[in-house]
Amino acid sequence: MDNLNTPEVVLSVRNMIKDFPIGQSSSKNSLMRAVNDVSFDLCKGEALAIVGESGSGKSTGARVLSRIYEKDGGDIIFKGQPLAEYVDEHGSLEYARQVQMIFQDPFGSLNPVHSIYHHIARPLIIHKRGDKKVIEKLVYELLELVGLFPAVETASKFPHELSGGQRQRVAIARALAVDPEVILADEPISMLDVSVRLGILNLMADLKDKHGISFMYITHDIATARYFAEKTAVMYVGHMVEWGNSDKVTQTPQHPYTQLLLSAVPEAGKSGRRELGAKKGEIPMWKPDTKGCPFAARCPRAIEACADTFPSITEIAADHFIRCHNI
Amino acid sequence: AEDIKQGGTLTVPIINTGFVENFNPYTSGGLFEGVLFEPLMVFNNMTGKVEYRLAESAEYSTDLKTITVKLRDNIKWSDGKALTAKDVAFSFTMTKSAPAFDQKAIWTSGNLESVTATDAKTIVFKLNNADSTFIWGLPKYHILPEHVWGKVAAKDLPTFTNPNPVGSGPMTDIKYLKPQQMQLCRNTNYYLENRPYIDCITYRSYNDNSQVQPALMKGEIDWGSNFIADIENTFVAADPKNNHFWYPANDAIHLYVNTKEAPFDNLDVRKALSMALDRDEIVDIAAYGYPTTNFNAGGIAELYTPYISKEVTEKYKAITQFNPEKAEQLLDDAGLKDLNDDGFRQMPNGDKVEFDINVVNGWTDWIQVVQMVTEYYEEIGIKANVKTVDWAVYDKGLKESEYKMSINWSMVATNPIEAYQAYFLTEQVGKSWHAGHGVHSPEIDTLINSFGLTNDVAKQQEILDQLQEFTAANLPFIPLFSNATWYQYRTENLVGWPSKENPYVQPVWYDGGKRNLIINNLHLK
Amino acid sequence: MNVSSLNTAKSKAPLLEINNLCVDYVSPHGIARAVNNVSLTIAPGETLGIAGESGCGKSTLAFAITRLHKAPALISNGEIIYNGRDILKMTDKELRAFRWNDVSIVFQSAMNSLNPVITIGEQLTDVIAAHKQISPKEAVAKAKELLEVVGLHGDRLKSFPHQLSGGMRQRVVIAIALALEPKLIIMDEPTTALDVVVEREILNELYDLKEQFGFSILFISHDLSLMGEIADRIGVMYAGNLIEIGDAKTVFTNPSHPYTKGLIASFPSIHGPKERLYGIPGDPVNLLKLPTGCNFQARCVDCMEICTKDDPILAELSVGYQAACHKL
Amino acid sequence: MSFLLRRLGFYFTAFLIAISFNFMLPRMMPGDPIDALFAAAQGKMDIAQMDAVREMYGFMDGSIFEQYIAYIQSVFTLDLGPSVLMFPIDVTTVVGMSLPWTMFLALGSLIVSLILGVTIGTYASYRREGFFGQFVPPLLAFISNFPYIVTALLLFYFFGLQLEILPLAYTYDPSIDPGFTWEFISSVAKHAVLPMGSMILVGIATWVFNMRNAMINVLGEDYVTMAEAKGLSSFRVMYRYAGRNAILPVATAIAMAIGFSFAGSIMTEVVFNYQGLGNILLKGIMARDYPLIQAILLILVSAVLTANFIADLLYVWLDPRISK
Amino acid sequence: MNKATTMSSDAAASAQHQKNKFKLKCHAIWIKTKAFFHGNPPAIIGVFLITMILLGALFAPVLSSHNPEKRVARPHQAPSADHILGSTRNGRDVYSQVLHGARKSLTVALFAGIIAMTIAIAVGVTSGYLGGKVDEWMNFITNVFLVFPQLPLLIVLAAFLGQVGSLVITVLLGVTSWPWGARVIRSQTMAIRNKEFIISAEAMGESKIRIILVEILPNLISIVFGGFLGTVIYAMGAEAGLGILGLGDATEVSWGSMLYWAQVSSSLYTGAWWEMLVPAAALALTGGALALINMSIDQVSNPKLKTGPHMKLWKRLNRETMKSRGLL
Ligand SMILES: Nc1ncnc2c1ncn2[C@@H]1O[C@H](COP(=O)(O)OP(=O)(O)OP(=O)(O)O)[C@@H](O)[C@H]1O
Ligand SMILES: Nc1ncnc2c1ncn2[C@@H]1O[C@H](COP(=O)(O)OP(=O)(O)OP(=O)(O)O)[C@@H](O)[C@H]1O
Ligand SMILES: [Mg+2]
Ligand SMILES: [Mg+2]
Repeated sequence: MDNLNTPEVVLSVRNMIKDFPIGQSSSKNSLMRAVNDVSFDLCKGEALAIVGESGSGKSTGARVLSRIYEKDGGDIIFKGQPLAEYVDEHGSLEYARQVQMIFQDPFGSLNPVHSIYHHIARPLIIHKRGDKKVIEKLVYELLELVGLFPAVETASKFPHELSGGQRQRVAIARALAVDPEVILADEPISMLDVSVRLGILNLMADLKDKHGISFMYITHDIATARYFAEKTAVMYVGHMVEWGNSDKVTQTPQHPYTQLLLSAVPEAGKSGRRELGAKKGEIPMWKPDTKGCPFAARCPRAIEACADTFPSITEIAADHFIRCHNI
Repeated sequence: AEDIKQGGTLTVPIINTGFVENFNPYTSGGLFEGVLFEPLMVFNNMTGKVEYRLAESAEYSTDLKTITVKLRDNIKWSDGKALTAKDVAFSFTMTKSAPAFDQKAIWTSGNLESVTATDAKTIVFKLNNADSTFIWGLPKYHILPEHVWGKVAAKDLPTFTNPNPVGSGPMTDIKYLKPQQMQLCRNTNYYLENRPYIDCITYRSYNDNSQVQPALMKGEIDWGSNFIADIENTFVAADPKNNHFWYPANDAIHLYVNTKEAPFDNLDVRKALSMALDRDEIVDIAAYGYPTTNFNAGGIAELYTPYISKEVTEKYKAITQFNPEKAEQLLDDAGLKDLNDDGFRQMPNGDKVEFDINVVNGWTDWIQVVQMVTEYYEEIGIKANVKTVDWAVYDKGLKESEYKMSINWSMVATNPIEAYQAYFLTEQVGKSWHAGHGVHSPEIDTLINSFGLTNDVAKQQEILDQLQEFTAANLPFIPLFSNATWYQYRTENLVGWPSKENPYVQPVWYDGGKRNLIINNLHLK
Repeated sequence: MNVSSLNTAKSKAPLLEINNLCVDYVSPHGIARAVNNVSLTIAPGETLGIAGESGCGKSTLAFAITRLHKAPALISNGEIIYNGRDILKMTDKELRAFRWNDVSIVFQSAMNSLNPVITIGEQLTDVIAAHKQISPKEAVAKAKELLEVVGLHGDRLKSFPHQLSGGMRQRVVIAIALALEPKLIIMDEPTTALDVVVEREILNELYDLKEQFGFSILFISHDLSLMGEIADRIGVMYAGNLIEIGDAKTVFTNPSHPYTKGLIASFPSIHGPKERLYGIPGDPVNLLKLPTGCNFQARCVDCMEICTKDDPILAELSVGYQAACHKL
Repeated sequence: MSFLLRRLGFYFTAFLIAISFNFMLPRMMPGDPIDALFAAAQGKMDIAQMDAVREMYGFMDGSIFEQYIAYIQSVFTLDLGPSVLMFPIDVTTVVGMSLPWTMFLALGSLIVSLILGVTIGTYASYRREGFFGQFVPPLLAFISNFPYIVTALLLFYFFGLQLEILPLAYTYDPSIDPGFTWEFISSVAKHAVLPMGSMILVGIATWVFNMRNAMINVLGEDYVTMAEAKGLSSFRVMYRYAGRNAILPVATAIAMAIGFSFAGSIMTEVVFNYQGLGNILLKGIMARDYPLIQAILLILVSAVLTANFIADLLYVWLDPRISK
Repeated sequence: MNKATTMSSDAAASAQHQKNKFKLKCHAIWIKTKAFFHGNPPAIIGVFLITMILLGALFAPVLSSHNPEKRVARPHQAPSADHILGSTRNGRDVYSQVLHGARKSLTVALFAGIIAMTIAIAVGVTSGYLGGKVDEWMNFITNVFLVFPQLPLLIVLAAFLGQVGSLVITVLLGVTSWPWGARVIRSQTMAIRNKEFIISAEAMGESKIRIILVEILPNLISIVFGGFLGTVIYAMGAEAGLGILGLGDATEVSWGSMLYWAQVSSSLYTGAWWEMLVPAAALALTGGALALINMSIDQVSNPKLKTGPHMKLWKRLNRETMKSRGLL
């Protein structure tokens, strides 16, 4: 972990596990493991992209980090202190302040009955950022920071009066309101118009670079992951299967799943049928006692061990890790 | 008369939920008394006569401790078996083992010692104490065939439904029974020749008065015993030639006053409250003018005309006359004055005088009456409110004298003494609806109890006169009017009805004896 | 009724020809023109892609072709000629016969276009039964065949939509679209809701089917890379206008209109050099508050005087290549 | 299956709660049947006799708990004791006599108004912009808000009393013997016209609105558009594709409506002297006939629960997404 | 004091600002109101009727010609100049009674609606938002109440409670009519609960009670209001029904008691139709008007119920285009 230019680690996750009960009964044997053995470090001013297909546990991971869900195992260390220590009212509020979340759906993440002002002022009020006047000023500053001009007018609007891109900017402004250290962005652009996506990505990039905010960027668009994030982790069925430096992961993918993912990405000019490097197979439901490699059933490179042994981590290059038996 | 035609059917409305196969006269809600079962005798309060039915005569011994009843000759049950004194004695003794059937509590009250059949025609009642009023209860007991009822175990009596009933009344043949209609036809063994003239009676089931009205208007029934709104314009007008009504006076309606509470403890206040009322207007407006206005403060009304003391009526006449000025003056004198100019009077100590008049929710004619009463009271500066309560509350209120004022009726019975028993006997307090007003005295108890000790009509009347005087002088309740006996009849098919012109009996359907007389008198036109 | 426009001249007779089509939405706040004066053609066997951001009128155009509009949409002008007949002038009966037989449509989200309470089988067979005199048995056999064509097992006929995954549902919808072997299939963002791997599977299927049946496709998407891969020609729409149309390669590699340029530049590539992209600044226009002149003026980097006054018209830049911009 | 089991558990518990409530109700309220009897006799009854009568009707004391156990037993053995109102006839018999008629009336009118309402509602949603869709639902809203009893009385007055074309009261002409004869059936039908008619008139609006709203929600769904695009006939689109889904929310409302329908039938039965449970219930209440009231409420609760259960089954059948 | 002077100019500015804001808000409300009524005849008729009825009730003492609780005429006088809607059997003025009766009936209905909706909101939102065991229990209770035959129960309760003044009826109706609303609100809350704005409020550290009251509740306004109107309509009918059955307090002047008296005085048979029909019509009008308002709220809050003034325009335009294509 210790590189030469050791950047400060803000958020460190070790072997995080999250289980969900299946069906209505909550007995032990009917759990599904949405996130299994996930570890990573998020450094100051850096972005970690999490990519993976739908249902691979990306959002769940982020939600555990933002304490919407309780983790079922592993350690989360925020600024050198385990998450478990941010417990009392003050502590948890403090954590809530420093780790903010931006949601996928700009339509769903703003309450339609409240004005934009309310949305941005609330966190300021909760975290006692000053009296009315101060807060008002802060709100307008924040709106301008995310590129919503004129701020006063925008503040008095209601969510339905804004376009998707504007709404997502509001969401970002709200996340920024209380000077967070970490922003967990859960597919922040997937619901946006193609023409405004880049604007949001660039805005986030500026925040990262200029304000030193760390991002966890969740997406299923591997191209934007590479564009925005320094590091990328590929998830499959709750597991990180390949991670490391974004360029390495996207340019020289080593894990068969990453390769499959990249080969499926549509590319202009490459017309015609393109065989996928994977067998057709059901995506498994991972249970606490499931054995083997999650990708085994679809893996073209599967060997015997894949069926019953969970692959361990291999560092195949500097800052490039995979979980695979058959490297 | 020879020209009377036999045949025809009488259709009457029954207010109930439907007919069921239960011919036990004690549990079938009075459906069959006087129809399937014949009483020994009927005390006709309209004529003051005793109409002997199964009995031929009934005599008290001189010590008033023995009653000897003789049956008619050759009377038979509807199944052809002879009806003997043994049956009668059985019928009375049976109610000893089935206390619920003991309608007048002859056994439970302990006065009846024995009932025995001394021969085939003679029944002897032996009493422990002299009681000349005892005999009035006898018609309440049904004469039942021992050969049927004797086989029923005592504990099963209450639930015995008496299938295939055997009776001695005019109509004993159940033609059919459907939930909403049933028909009984003539008893071929009836003891009177050619009687009844009519062949059958049809009972039709109705929910309430409001359904009897259209049925009467449409001519579906012959005899109504129900309140009919605006009868001239609805019922009579529908067929003036055949549709008639006659509303003779029935029980007296009073406003009961709780004399234990101020300011009602003041007799003058009670008098004033009585004088404030325009009874004619109340009867006219609130009750369509059907009831008979009661100007008699003696506690009994028109129904008992022969017993009413003219003297008492005359002496206390002023109390029942509409005289608001006098009423106000009486109140002023009693110290009830409007001290704070709110239009209503206060007690001398400044407490406000405001009271509720209890009336049962749903008894609309009375509600209207009470509404008018409050209006009259308002005119003399007394604040009274109509309080409609559930009857359970009303019932409890009257019995336990938890009221300030409550509208209530009086007993209807063979003799007015029974009404006075309910009004004044100290032992009735807490039990009877009529005794909660708070006016009682040992002397009056003795006076009332002395009634049964004599058989002398003149002496009895003397007692009644004294009771009337006592009532009028103390005014425990304010007389309003006599209820009407609701009675509508149609002469399209049948004639022979009691009427104003021929008032041979009080025309109530709900009395087995009275209706027995009427059924026996009806015939085809 | 005749082919009027010069710029639609083609070597082959077009399968579908749209002339000056205008579609309006009558809303409480005014009339929004969601498709404005659009003219284009689709040749037999051709895949025409329509790209553009959300709300630019792509779906509206697709709906117009099958005349599926309900209130408050209104096809206010133009003609849509299919095999010489104007669809807009068909009677209800003709329309019913025309639908699906000649043109079928795959809706934007397969999740919602299958009735959740009716079996896959019935939803497949009833379209066959509605258009063909065929016994129920044969219809079922045909339905099975169709499912197998799209790579699903015939047993799935008895399933209800919720028992299938998103990708499977999408295949079912495609199977239904193929049921009557139409000449043209309209695909409105058929893969947007799916992840890349499933999307790829569906695309592969589509390539095979196209080879097998030879239908034309009107492919709607906002994903230009996908479009560049699948389409023969691409049309780009902005605020109801067709602003650029031409063969896929040219549009993708050498776009003429600033909007198209910006759009293409909005997609970071996985393999290319990693540099900051600038995309298109600003927000999409509101159809109810269109400016005079070019609709794109507010976001255009090279906006000129004339752009604020005149509406640019679609001009032929080269054979079969048109764009609408004052700069060209 | 587990879904149904859970529901079954729910029904059973609900049933227990309901019957316990039934048990408590009379015991919390003032007055008892004998007082009522006494009041009804208007003084013709001797006070000394009241205790004997009370005993006769079987109102014995005992700890509340014992009474409760006895009551629960009686519920499950269906031996509910004699009615007070119709002593000594068993409550079961009394109820059995009227239950079929109430079911006929309540269910009959429910079914007819449901069918009419759904049809009208579907059409009204289809012709939402037209005259029908704009005027018929509001009109029905006004009609259904006319106090039910007044509607019934007016019908009664005009058709029964003034025009004399329909009978005034009863379930059938009492001079006819019940049986599978044309005479009897036609008499029943004739007697049902007014009571049912009035209930239908009042009840129909609910279904029109329910169906209309459900339809309008469904008509905007993609699968309806898809069905249209497939070139299916509009009949098939309306009834198979849209109606099939729109009926789902309506189906849950049906079970609820059973309770309301019964309530409606109380008034109808009173006005038209129809021989049903509602009529008896009202009389029973006046007479404080607890066994009868309890029995009727019991039936009612069971009926509503059964209806709900049937609705659940129906729902599972109608909506394949539920069955799990 | 000191502070005040320095702040005064600021305060003035902010007051000005506030004023403007207020003006803007008023304007916005006005626009919304106008939009609500425009081309929404049910709303216009409904609100007009209700306004009239409410005004009538409010100004009953001024408008009525007689004391409604006093005998002011002979029994059953036909409508005349002195008693414009006739008199009752008890000699009361029907017109004055209808006006005063509206007060009682509407108050009962209104408060029953408020009670029911308050319980419904409390149960529905809590149960829907908190979920888990709380939800299970609350849902169970709701369902039990829901399947309980309400009106018969109400009749039994009313009868047993003895004196049932309007207060008792209000409470009875209130506490028995909530389950339906609770269920609807619960399901809506569950839909909202998982919306991201709630999750983000939670993550932000908002208190539960604030989330319920400030974040969730305002989103439910239209259902709550719809449910409220529904309950009011129902309560009004039920009050009248209980009154007619004689289970209400016959001495209070309400529409229910008016009908009761009309019925016991056999006013239909005696030809005094006014005594019965006037309160009946009042009930029908009020209920109908509320139903209309409910219907029009539906139309506004449910975007799928596309109606409004623009639909008229659409209809006209559609007819024109259809005509021009020879389809009409
Ligand atoms: N609250 C929950 N209860 C039970 N299961 C859940 C819950 N949330 C998520 N899951 C399950 O956990 C798995 C991972 O879900 P998650 O939302 O994290 O995926 P994702 O990678 O974010 O997918 P997407 O790209 O669709 O957002 C899925 O199988 C999902 O069904
Ligand atoms: N029913 C409608 N009523 C009013 N306006 C509508 C309606 N449907 C669509 N519009 C408007 O018409 C325009 C074009 O919509 P359309 O659905 O064709 O866009 P699209 O290009 O398919 O977008 P997307 O990529 O989001 O599917 C949009 O601005 C939209 O707001
Ligand atoms: Mg996610
Ligand atoms: Mg679209």
